Amino acid sequence: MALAELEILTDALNRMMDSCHNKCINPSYKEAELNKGESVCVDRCVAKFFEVNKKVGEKMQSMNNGGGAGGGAPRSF
Amino acid sequence: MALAELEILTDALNRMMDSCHNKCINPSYKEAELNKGESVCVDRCVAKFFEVNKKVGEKMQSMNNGGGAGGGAPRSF
Amino acid sequence: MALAELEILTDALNRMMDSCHNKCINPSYKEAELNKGESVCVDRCVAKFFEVNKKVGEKMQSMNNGGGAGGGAPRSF
Amino acid sequence: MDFSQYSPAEQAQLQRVIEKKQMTDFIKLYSGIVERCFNACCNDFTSKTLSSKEETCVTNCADKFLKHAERVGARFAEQNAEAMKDAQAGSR
Amino acid sequence: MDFSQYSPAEQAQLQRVIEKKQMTDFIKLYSGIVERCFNACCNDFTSKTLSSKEETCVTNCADKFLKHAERVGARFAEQNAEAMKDAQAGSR
Amino acid sequence: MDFSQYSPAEQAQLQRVIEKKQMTDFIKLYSGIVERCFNACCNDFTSKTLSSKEETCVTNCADKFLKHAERVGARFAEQNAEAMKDAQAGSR
Repeated sequence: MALAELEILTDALNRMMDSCHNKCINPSYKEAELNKGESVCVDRCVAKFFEVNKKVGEKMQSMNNGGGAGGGAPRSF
Repeated sequence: MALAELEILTDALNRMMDSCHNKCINPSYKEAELNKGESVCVDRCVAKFFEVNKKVGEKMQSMNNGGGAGGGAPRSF
Repeated sequence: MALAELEILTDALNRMMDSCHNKCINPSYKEAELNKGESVCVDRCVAKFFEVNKKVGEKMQSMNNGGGAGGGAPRSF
Repeated sequence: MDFSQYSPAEQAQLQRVIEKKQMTDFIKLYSGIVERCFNACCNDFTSKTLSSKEETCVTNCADKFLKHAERVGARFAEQNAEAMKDAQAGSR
Repeated sequence: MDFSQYSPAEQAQLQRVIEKKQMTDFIKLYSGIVERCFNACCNDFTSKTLSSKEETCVTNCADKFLKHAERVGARFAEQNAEAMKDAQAGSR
Repeated sequence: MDFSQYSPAEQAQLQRVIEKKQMTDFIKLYSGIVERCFNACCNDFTSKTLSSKEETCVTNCADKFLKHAERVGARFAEQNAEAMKDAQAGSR
């Protein structure tokens, strides 16, 4: 299942990249550098995305055990 | 061609899921249940999505026969 | 690497199709034909998309040579 | 779907492809929910931990999406069965 | 594309992969049109059948998207041919 | 990831699949940047060549996205390492 892990990882990373770009980066592109505010926002954004991933994983796990819909889900990426 | 069928089905189901969520579900997430209005909306949304699928299939079929662009398309999912 | 080329081409073509539709086509769908203005817009849109592709390719190439992140990128599609 | 026209070896191969597809579909459902609920619920990046309001929003969002997915799946199956019945009636 | 550097067995395998890709691409085009036209045309869920206005919108939308796709494809092929000619001239 | 439980033949096969995946991922990153920067920077279609303003925007956009991607990747790796350490500590 090494490949499944790799797919989960890259899928998550790609979505995180898009979401955090949309949340944190000014879309006018007047400069080529990440400024201080954007950099800090990106760091926090990644941390929060991980937390959301964990919460959703727990929810799907509990539904699975409780007899609801959905399969097993990884606790971490 | 069993696999092609399966791919058409899951591709359609995934897009339907996203579209009907966007059309029918209140994005404030104050509650975990689908309320009555949302449930009815989802049912109608799926029915309409099927109708649109049929119309688009007929259009692509007729273009195909008429010598226009595009290949054959399934009548139902 | 013929397959890689084919994948780059179709991926680019699909994204171009979506972007240029969003930029140029009136979404009210009152008629089935592309009108004059839409047609001209689509032609220019494709030309500009190609230019952007070239610019991004050069940027990734130079980063690659300069020791930054990212792999090689095709000069044209 | 009816696979009886295939040889046992082909059926085994098909089975493997289908299982791989189911795994990929599940991964996409899972990470799609994470993305959707993150985007809908998290808009404050003055902190790196979820506020209790964001946490409630994420839990409700995941819960609701799974219920929504179940309902769409059920309606989809019904409509699809009907469409296939119509198609068979039409081809007779 | 020129496949003459490959052995016949490799060419046959390549052919199968390309055919599979074409099928997948066609499925994505088809379901992408359904999704786009549904989203653009259907906004009233007080009924479960398409109104005549929605129906016209969907038919025009599918028609127009296919014409758009054809035009983009033609321009794409032209531009791509030109870019390859430039690349060859540059490498001489 | 640890592949030592696999046979050499399986490892070679795995290696090929991973390399294919890396290539596909790179293509998606590349064309994703083109799409994103085109959509953000090009809104005037009275001309078929990029204005100097659009050109600057595209160059900055690509530059910035790559830096953003690097930063997200670094944070991702840190968080993931931590989550795995927690998981191991929890299972002891």
